[in-house]
Amino acid sequence: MPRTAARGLFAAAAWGWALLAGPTQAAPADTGAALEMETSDVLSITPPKPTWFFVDGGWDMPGTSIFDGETGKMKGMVETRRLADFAIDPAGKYYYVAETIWSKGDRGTRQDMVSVYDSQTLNLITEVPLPGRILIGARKNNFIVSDDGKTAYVYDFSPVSGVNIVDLVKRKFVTAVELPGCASMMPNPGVGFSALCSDGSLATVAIKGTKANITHSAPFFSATDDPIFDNFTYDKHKKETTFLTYTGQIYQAKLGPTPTISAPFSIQAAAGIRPGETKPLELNWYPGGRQPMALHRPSGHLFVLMHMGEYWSHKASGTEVWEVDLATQKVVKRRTLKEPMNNIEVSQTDKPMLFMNGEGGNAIVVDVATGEEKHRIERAGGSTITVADPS
Amino acid sequence: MPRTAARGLFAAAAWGWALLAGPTQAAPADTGAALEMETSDVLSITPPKPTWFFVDGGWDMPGTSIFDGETGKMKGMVETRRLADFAIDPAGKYYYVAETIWSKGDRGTRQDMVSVYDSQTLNLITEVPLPGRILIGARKNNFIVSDDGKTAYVYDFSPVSGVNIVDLVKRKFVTAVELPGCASMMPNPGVGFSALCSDGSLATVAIKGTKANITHSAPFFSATDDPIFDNFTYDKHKKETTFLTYTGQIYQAKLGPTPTISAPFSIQAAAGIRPGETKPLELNWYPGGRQPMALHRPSGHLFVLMHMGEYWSHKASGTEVWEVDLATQKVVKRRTLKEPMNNIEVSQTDKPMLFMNGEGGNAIVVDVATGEEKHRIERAGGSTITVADPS
Amino acid sequence: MKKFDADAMGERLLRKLAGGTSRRSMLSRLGAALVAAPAFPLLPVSRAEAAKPDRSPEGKTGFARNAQTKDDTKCDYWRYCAIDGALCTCCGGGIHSCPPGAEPSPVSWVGTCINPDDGKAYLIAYRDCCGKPACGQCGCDNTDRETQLYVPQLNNDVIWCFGTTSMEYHCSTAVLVGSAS
Amino acid sequence: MKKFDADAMGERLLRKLAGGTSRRSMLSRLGAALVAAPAFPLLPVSRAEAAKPDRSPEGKTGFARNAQTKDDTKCDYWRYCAIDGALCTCCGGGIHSCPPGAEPSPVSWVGTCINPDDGKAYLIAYRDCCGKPACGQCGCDNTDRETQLYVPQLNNDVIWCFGTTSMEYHCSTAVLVGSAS
Repeated sequence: MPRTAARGLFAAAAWGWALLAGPTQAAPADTGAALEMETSDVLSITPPKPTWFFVDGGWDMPGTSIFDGETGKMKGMVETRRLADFAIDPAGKYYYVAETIWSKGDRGTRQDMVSVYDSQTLNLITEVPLPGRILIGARKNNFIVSDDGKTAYVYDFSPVSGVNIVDLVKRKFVTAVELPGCASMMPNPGVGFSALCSDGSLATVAIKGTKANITHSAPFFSATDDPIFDNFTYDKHKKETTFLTYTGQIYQAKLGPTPTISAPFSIQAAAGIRPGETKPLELNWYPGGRQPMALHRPSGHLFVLMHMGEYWSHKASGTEVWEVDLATQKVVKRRTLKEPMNNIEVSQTDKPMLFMNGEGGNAIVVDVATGEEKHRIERAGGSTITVADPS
Repeated sequence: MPRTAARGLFAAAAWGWALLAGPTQAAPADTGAALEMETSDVLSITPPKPTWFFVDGGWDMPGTSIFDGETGKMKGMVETRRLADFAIDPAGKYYYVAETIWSKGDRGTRQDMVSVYDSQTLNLITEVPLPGRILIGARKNNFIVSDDGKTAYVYDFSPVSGVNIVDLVKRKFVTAVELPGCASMMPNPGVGFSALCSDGSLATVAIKGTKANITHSAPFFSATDDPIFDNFTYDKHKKETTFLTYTGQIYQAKLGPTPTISAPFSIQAAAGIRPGETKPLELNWYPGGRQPMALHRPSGHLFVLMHMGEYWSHKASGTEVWEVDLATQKVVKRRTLKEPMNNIEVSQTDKPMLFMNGEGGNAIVVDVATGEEKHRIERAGGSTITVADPS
Repeated sequence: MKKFDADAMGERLLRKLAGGTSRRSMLSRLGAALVAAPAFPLLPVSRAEAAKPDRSPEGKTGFARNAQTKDDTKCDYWRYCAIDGALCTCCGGGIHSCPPGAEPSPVSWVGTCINPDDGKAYLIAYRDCCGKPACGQCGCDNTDRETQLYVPQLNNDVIWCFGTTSMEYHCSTAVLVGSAS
Repeated sequence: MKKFDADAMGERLLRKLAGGTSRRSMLSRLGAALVAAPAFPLLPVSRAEAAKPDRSPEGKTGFARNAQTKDDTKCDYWRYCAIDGALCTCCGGGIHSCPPGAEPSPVSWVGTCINPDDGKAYLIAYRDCCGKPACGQCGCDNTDRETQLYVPQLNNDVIWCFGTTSMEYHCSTAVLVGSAS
């Protein structure tokens, strides 16, 4: 039936493609007796759910894959080329990507931008040009979105340190502010943003229009001897950041015009063992990985990837996950991992799921209540993990 | 000594970078008693040697790595993004890359070009814009250079089949010719080029200025039932192409205005076993891989990757290399491989070396005389292998 | 399914693909392509007729003997007899559906695959979904009756993203387009 | 080695990098950077002084205790105590030489590594070679005294390709730039 077949092949182009917002997986039409000809279409998805997790492909895979933690199935992908940064609109309408593209791949004209994707069609809506951004990747705090979803802050390093501010409502670059000696941003609602500094202080950048006023806290940590992992966590409900240092010290900072920083405690001491030290030859449990911790905000429990080693092994993957109750400053559970994991996130749901991946790019979903590994996804992506944080 | 260190860090930029054409590997300065401050520089290499091999990184690695078969060491890299095609100037002065680049990575404006690299500095010299080219990759005959080095032929498929002709002396696109029903080109010196066709014929395209005249041989193979592997070999000294089909039939075509094609022989019969067949369920040795054969032109010996299987397993990696004497139509040696290999080339030297790589991207160098594996290079690249063919 | 004037459709599409070439020029080019050799998805049909595949148990390929009809996220699903790439069913799409934000190519390579439930052969169009980076999930490369570039519509290595906004390859679908018997 | 006015050099370079910013503006920005916090390769020196590393056997890191001085194509070569990336020595380059066609970045992150032959600490500038795709050979990631992005000159994840024609990362060298003692 050549004519029929030909029709099928060409029909789709003439129709245009129907956009189906129905079931995410069409059942194959071949289980019954009569096999019917099919036409091609394109699926869409719902806005981000708290049970989903977003895995950056990192160096090897130029996309952030969206997985449903409950089914372990992939929902779609957002383009995130090497060294791009990904963020979710707090209202769930958009996915944002801060990225740098040369006009000829690795040569030509440099183009920096925030690309805006519709969260249901995953279509590119627009690009907001930027004067620049840092090229590093695998960081969650070089591209942050304010809690109200109206402003994005894009860290730049040229190698002069600064921040580019983007109006996400007008989708326009607003201004660039300098941020000497600091990086690793966190939102500071109603003020602007805060950042960690090489002198061990927390800088707070108050933004008024295109003006920025920078104030510093007293130094509270050693940026060179016991650095704070720059993939820290931020809780928008409490307006609070939780920091973790290489040795295992945990700080919390209450944000505002003049942030206050808690006295630290040791994660090892919280587990009943001796605190981590900076001296070599002292074998101990240390935190490590690229994204070494995740905060379950409803319960105030922090999940930390831990490994046995010496100091300066801060990039090593974790062989255990320690669950810390931040209120009581106790490690309430230690879980052994089947294979070492490098990045960790947790769903902000009543029944939290841990999302982890390792250097090989395989991801797992673990039920916190039972400790059971619910799903294992090969080649999910090897870099940072993001979750939607319901308001 | 802060000042000294600061000098060292900034000095290089002020000086510009010295281009050293000396030893490829500078000895570290740290073996003696006094460690001296160093400055940065850039190395250069010689034009391509017959003992070198060039491995396309394929889908995963956007460069063609140059290795010295004698030492197993990498000499440098030429940019070959996904689906690019690589060719060597017969005079050894340039490396050519036919490539397609979007202005914004996977979106924006499409740019097709032949990029020209100096073979000693590996610097990009210029780009020759093209109206288009096929996107497929892992083929050696979609971008070929005439024996005199003056003309390049770039296959296009839009999905209309055609060839773009480039003047490599003037570095300009000349014209596009249509090539209906044919692809997989080979040089045809003094005439233009030839190509294989879906009707089982060999097309010869005589080029006069911007005019092309296409003639066809009588059909001699079945393009759908027993196809010729399109990564065939061409011998510019004999003006002859050697073809291999899925079942293992070997043909040779003497090129010219009216090419002549030899009667085929079976590689399995040449090894004393029953010929390959197109019927399923017939287990036999079959040729397979992406680049399943290599011709050592000085000796007229063909090296073929062979695997045990059924018909339609033509992409399967080889577990043996069969060495065929084309003159006597005998398999003179069968070599077992430690791990399956997908691409094969051979140095055009008196003491030939086999270069192979597998799907994982690891490459090996095997001495044909002794069968010894001289080098094994991890992550060398997973796609086609090219060698320089001395005049 | 609606009725179409397939020839008219095809021509319109092909003119669009050729970037505004005039009707006359396009027809002459197409004519050449169609007469001299199959270069379009129209033609796998004649290929399917020409091959007259033997579908007796002994005539089945290794793939066909082991194929299943239950799970379209596995490489051995019957329609995938000549697919090469990531299965869209593992990428947020479906057997004939592109994942969100990707775009199906209107032209494709084809396979002739045997459904083990009814023993019949069907024409499968392997339409690539384009415009997103490679999905990376469920990579399959099956090669029943897969041939070389000079028969492009039976070659599964070509990036079949023509007439789409972007030619970036995301994943492949396996659309049932007709019976091959 | 020739003598330089390092401060003048630094300013010229930094102005170039900042894309033609006026001298006055540049100086004020730099001043802020230098005073408020170390943000430039000048400053690893003060870092090296501040750290006063303990180089007794017990004070050595695991990397330093196992480092060798013979083979600069291995991750445990002494200078690589804080390198991250492909070793240029495996890519057609040398310990302080970029492979053909690549371009060394004039600025870099630094490490303080101990040479096991003399037991002394040296400042190593890990200059990235840029403008070619990732070499792919000999990937190493050592992290002695490697810190986070707010101390960028001690962070080995940044793409240190500033002031080069292309910022594509190819491989990393380990250039001896001075004694840290």
